[in-house]
Amino acid sequence: MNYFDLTFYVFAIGAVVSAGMMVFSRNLIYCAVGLLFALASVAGIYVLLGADFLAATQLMVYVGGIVALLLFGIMLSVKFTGVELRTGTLQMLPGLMIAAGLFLLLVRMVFRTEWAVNQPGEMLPTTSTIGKRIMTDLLIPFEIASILLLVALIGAAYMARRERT
Amino acid sequence: MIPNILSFIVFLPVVGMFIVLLLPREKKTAIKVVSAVFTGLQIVLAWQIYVNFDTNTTSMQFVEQVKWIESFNIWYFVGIDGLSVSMVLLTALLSFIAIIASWNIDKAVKAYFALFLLLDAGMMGVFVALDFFLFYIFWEVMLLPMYFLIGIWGGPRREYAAIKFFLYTLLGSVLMLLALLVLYFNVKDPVTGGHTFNMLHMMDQANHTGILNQFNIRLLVYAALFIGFAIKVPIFPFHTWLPDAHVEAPTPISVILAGVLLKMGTYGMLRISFPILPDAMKWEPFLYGFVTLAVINIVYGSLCAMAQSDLKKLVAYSSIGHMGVVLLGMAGLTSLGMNGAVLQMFNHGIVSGMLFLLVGVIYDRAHHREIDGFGGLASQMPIYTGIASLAFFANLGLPGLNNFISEAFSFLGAFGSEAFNLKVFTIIGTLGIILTAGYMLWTLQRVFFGPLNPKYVNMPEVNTRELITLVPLGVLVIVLGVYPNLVLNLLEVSLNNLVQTVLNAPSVLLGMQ
Amino acid sequence: MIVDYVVWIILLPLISFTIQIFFGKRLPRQGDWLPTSVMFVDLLLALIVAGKVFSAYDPDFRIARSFEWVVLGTTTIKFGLLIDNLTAVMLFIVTLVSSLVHLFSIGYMHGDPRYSRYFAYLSLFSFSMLGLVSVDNFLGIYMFWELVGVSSFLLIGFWFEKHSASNAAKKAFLVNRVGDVGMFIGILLIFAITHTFNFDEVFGKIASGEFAGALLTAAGILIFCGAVGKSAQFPLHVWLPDAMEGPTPVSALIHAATMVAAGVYLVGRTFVLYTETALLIIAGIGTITAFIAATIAVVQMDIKKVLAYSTISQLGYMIAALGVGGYNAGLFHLMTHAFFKALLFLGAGSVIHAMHHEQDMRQMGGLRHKLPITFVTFLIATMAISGVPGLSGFFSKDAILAAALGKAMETGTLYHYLIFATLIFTAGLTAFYMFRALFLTFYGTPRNQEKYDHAHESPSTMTIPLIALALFTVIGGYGSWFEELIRKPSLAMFSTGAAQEAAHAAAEGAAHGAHTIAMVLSILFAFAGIFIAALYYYWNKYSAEAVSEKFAALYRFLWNKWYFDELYQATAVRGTLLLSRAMGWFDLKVIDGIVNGTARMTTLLSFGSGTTDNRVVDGLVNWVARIVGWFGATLREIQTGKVQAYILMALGAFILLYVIQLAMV
Amino acid sequence: MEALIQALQSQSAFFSQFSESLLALIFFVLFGLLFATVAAVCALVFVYLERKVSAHMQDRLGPMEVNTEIPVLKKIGHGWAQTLADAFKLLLKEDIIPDAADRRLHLIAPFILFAAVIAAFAVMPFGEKLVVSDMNIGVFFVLAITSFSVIGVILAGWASNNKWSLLGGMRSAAQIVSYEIPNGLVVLVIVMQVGSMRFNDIVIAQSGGILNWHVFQFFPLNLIAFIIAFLATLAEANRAPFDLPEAESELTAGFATEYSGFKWAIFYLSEYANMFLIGIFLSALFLGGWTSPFGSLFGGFFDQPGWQPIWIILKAVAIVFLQMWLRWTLPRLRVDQLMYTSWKVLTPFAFVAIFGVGLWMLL
Amino acid sequence: MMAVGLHHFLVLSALLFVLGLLAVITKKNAVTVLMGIELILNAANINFIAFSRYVDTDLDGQLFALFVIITAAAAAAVALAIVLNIYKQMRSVNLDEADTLAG
Repeated sequence: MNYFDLTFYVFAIGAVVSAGMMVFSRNLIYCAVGLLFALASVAGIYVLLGADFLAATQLMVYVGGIVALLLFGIMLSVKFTGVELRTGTLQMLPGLMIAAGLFLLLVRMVFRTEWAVNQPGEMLPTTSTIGKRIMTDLLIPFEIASILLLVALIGAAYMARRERT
Repeated sequence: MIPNILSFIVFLPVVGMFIVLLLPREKKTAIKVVSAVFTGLQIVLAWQIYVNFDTNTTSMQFVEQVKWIESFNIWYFVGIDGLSVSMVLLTALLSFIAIIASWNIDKAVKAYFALFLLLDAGMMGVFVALDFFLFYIFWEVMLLPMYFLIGIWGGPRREYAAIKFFLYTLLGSVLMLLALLVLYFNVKDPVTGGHTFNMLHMMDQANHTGILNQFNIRLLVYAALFIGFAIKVPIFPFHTWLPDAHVEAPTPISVILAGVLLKMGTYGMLRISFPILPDAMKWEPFLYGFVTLAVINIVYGSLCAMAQSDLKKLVAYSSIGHMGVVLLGMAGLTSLGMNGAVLQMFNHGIVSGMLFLLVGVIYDRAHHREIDGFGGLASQMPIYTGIASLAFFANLGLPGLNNFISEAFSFLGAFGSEAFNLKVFTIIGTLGIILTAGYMLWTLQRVFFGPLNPKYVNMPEVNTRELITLVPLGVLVIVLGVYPNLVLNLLEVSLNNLVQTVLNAPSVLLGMQ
Repeated sequence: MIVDYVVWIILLPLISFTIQIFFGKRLPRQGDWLPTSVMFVDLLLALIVAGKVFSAYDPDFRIARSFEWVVLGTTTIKFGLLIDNLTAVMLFIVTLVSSLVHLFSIGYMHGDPRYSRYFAYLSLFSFSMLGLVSVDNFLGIYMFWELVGVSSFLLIGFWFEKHSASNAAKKAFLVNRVGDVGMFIGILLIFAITHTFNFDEVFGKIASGEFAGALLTAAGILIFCGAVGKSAQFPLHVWLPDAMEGPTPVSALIHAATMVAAGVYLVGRTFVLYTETALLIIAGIGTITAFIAATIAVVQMDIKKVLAYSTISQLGYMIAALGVGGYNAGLFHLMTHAFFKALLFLGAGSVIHAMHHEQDMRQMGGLRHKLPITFVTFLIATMAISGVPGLSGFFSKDAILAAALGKAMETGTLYHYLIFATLIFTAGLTAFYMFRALFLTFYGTPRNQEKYDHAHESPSTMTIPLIALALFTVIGGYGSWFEELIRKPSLAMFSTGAAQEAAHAAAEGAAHGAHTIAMVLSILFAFAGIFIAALYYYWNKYSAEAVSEKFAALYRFLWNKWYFDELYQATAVRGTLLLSRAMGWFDLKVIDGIVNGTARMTTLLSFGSGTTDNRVVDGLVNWVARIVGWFGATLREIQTGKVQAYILMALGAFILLYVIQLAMV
Repeated sequence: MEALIQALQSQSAFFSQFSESLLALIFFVLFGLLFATVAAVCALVFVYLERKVSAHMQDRLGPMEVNTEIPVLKKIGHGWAQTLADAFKLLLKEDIIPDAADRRLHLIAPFILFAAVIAAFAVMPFGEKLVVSDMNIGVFFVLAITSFSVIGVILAGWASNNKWSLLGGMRSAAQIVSYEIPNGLVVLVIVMQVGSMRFNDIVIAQSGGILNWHVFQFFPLNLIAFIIAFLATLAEANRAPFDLPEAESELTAGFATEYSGFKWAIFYLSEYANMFLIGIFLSALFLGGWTSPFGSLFGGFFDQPGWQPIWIILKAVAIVFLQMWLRWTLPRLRVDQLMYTSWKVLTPFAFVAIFGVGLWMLL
Repeated sequence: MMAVGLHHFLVLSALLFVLGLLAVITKKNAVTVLMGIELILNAANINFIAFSRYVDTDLDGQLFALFVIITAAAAAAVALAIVLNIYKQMRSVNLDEADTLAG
């Protein structure tokens, strides 16, 4: 139980508990908060895996962007003042069964597969490597992704705007 | 130095096109600004190319070579030498200026600029492609936007002109395609031994195999290529699309047509016909036929220009005459003539662009182009008259302005040719100098001099936007007239090499027919 | 050092042109002071250059400096300056006349709406002319040659609102262009053979015999074509009289000292290029020009037209002089003529200015009382051009006649005697028509009292140039420096062999013998001409009208200038236009007609195939589409529409499949 | 941190008897407390400063009376203990939670906000060595971690179950999200020039005197970038003239309306800590960080490491002063003007700066 | 308990994945479904990064994760806009009421 393991368990338990809170809570805001902490914990997991840049990106995009967006979405799509922000569930039982089945399958696969594990190396700063890769051999995906973002930006803004009367 | 600069300069307009397509159609200014920014960036890139261009080597520069369609051995292969770099610079410059000149386009702005940018990409591509297939694709890519640009935004007879332009050019393309296929199947890749579209491989006579070793086949291929390119130049019997297309096209498109598209014909000859089939080029019936057509172009074009009453048509025919000078300069196979010819391509691009812009200026104000319908504009529009005189005098080959040097070099080169006796042709060609002076001055007199036509007492002077388009060209006219080395330095080494290659190419194949 | 001065002499007017054309209107006094003072600075510099050049007092003095302008492969094109005695003289003449014309113009053009533009053009003209006399190669001289043409176009057509002015400008440029193309072809020929443009190198090739024979003759004649155009020689002289449509100071500048002199200068500069055959042609053309122009001048009534034809005639003299080998005489006359013809034009300008832009001599008369300074200076110039002894014109004209006679005596051919006879007769004619003009203008009674009453002497900016030029007209012919310094260039200068030196020395000797005869004859003819003019127009013993009625046919022929304009209009101009129209028609109807015909054929064909396509092929396609539609309609019933149900189903299926797969393995 | 623990363990017998993870845990807590305290003290100082600055700008004296009874400190005067007294008052106040509020979220929201700000201090370079964690993605980390504050604000607004709170919260969140964009873009301008996101690299790139500060490089692009960054951070901190979410006249106190006592103090504290954070952040990016403005003048005397925290704190205080100055000078913006400024003014200019600097570096 | 290695991360990822999936298939509210999707994506990212650390020493996995994050952001924005449009149309975001796809 060293420093690394401790941190892992802290974040892993945080992530799972938060995710559970997200799934099983009936209050929409609590769902969002659960997601928030789950995502933040995942960012911690990233740091443990040596992906410092990604961790920061995770925080920036998910926490500052997506979760905030979802909160806005909730607040704009529900008549919220004075009303409980509740969400019902449906097909809970079949859902749980399927989920459990899938989890078992996944775990089986994880332990059955012979992973070609290498000894993890030194944790080096990744930012410049990522930047160089993006600007060279991954330029096309990068550009496509930027166009996708632009399209999403414009499309979302267009769809969400008020209809002209 | 930017890596892959040629790809950037070719595909930048495409990016611009997509952005323009994504803008809403009401945002006219935004569309125009985006187009201007992208063509402006193109100029920045062209400047980079100009600065980084090595003028001391004959080999291709800024080369990018990527396998594209493996099964046919087609490559994305681009690169430029002195011949192409001048055309790349010209294209970048004129595209930007044409965009600025398009500012008052009001009909379907979005489509116009999108098509224009596509056209721009096509033109750039033609000048940088080194794979024949790629060249052909760019050649065709350019065709369609041009068709729409003339057919939608043109004058009253635009549909007719557009279809004529399209069919004519398509005919040329078909012939070129035939030649392309013959070459493809009969040139072997020196590395793999398979078929190849690589122009540099095609230029090496040692790679020619199969029926390409039969002289009459070579002549046929050359003739097909020649007609394909001749339509674009255009050379005498194939020129009638040009007056119609020029007259009906909107001003900026005329600028592009005269400034860049016509050069593709001669560019194609210098890039493809001459080095790949030098012996066919040097075959005397072909060569003298070529020169005869060149001289006919000069004299006939000038005479036809003199007969026109429509100002734009006059300029169009004058282009035919000037392209004749280019052909004459090329034919002599002397370094002087070749350099003069390519410089003339560049200069004619600038001057004819300027002339079309000038015609556009008064057309916008008077809504007609009848030469006799004007008169005395000099007292009403002095600045305009000054710039117009500059362009007119440049066009008639006044020393100190750019056209003089290139025309003089072309004539000198042809006259002094040691490989062929072109003296008589050249002397007939010099008649063009008088005729050009005749119609240019006559036009100058009828439009600008004499008492002011009372209809145009309130004709507004040329405005700032028009000045932005005209002044850079005017400055180039003077600068290149005084110091042609700015362009000649780029050309010299490559063209001398081309001349030597063609001259030294063995004619032994003659015996194999 | 000298070259630097010359560079500045050339560049200064260019700079002032640039400033004037862009900012002239905004400068104080519309900037007229700038080009004027620049020209005076130029004059000063030209004097310094002349001083430095002449102080060497060496007929073979030359300085050349050039730089590589364009290098293409094996071809190097150099551009540079060549300064010898001739250039120094020319620089002086050009700057002198030009500066005086600038000064004169300040008064003459006062109040013109394009006053600043006018001075800009003058500067451009001076620049071109100065460049022309200083460059050292054919290409350069051709370039400046054309620039001179353009600036004269601009100046002649300065009052472009007048149709006649813009026509004259166009005519001048085009006629010049015809000559220029000849010259261009000549240059092509020279370059094709010698691979250089440089004068000295070309001459060197001639001297070494590399360039000789018929080609050399052809090259000489072609180069001479340029001179024919620019110096208004027969048959291309028609532009010059029309060019009088420009402002009068411009006429003085262009037609007295500079542009027209360029042709003579060109022949002088490239003298070694001309073979004997070429020289014969040159002499003939010069003589014909001198005679034709003089006869026309006799009947003209417009004071400027008289001067114009006299210019053509005098230029004919110079060319003829060069043609007969009177190299020095021709160029000497070029200089003196520059002085007195500029003076005549400016004097005429002063008269016209005084008469409120009236040019017809029939409206003048008795003006000597009103315009004393103009009258005196005009009189001096008239005497000079007529060949009254003691004035500069006498010396130079006498030298020409002597050269012609000398050549005739040397060769003994009828051709050369004829030349001499024509020239001497023309000298008499010259005296006659010049004094005719003088008497009509300044003597007698005023024929238009109203204009006479309003006439007044010109301001000092206009009279000072007159006086200055009159001074030069008087003293210009004295001294032997010109004869000693401007020597006929021989091939020997350009080669090592000195074989031809002797032959030339002999010719000079023969010419000396002819000098006395020529002088006597010339004085005789001059005074005869003056006397006859006085009979008709001063003493009014005889009526000119009576004579003109008596020889009505001849009079009409001369009045219409030998019908040259009509002839050219009917042949060259109309011919070209007709041809161009025919070509235009051919292009539109025949070539385009073929194209359109092909298109129509294709359309018909495509229509047929289109119909087939619609009926047969498309029917099949529609049928297939209908079947597919039916299947779709049947299958859509399965959907529930809830996304989550779909996902659940998919996952369930996935797990099921996975388990089955596990079981099977 | 890890290195520090290992060093301690190998050096001292006292530390080696504990396990590594325990030590790590303890150190985390210790550092957290330390920074919270430092931030709190800073905030106290700034609250006092703001009062004094605003007072003097309005030509009055501000707090003068509360000086404590301690003999020596009393001499200082000028009401120096006013904020201390206020702090005690707030701590001792009753913690009121509205009936309809969501108790858990109401409690957690101010701490999310506070944590976001304090966490960012972990990478702030107070000196070349004086930095808790000199990450190689420092700048990015700051941008990322401060985005937590949006969540805090929204949750605070929602949890209060009050219209003003909610509107204030949402306005504030929208504002922060909008202004993060120009801010992120101009930060990129600097990162592009330095080629590193490590704060110390950025600061070292500016060493050598005032002329090497980034704000004067690539004139005027970096100046534009600095102005954009200043305005954007100002807006992110919800300071005047961008204080719409807390506009007293419209929304009483925005998302903090229903807060009082200690939780309200946390909000207050994080605002001032945030101001200080911005001061350090901007001075590190644009104004040379802990380097002296004199370069090698005075024989490099001011460049000695001892001066580093003094310089950066001076610069930060200057920026904080500027923020206060603006607050008491400019009127508040309208909502549409606010969004207009971000999207149509700052963002385009930020792009211009990026593009310009890029082109400049390229050519 | 064995030292934390690849398997730990994979199991964690699987757990998060399943939880996300559960949210997707059981929640009525469209926004919560979106949350579930984000969780699933994060689970996938953990896998990518874990493999990039333990199996492939290159950064390919991290880069892939980066692109996933980018795409997720775009997806969230568009999805939310769609949800708002659905709300505008139906005054509800409950997915069981949105069944116009039913044939």
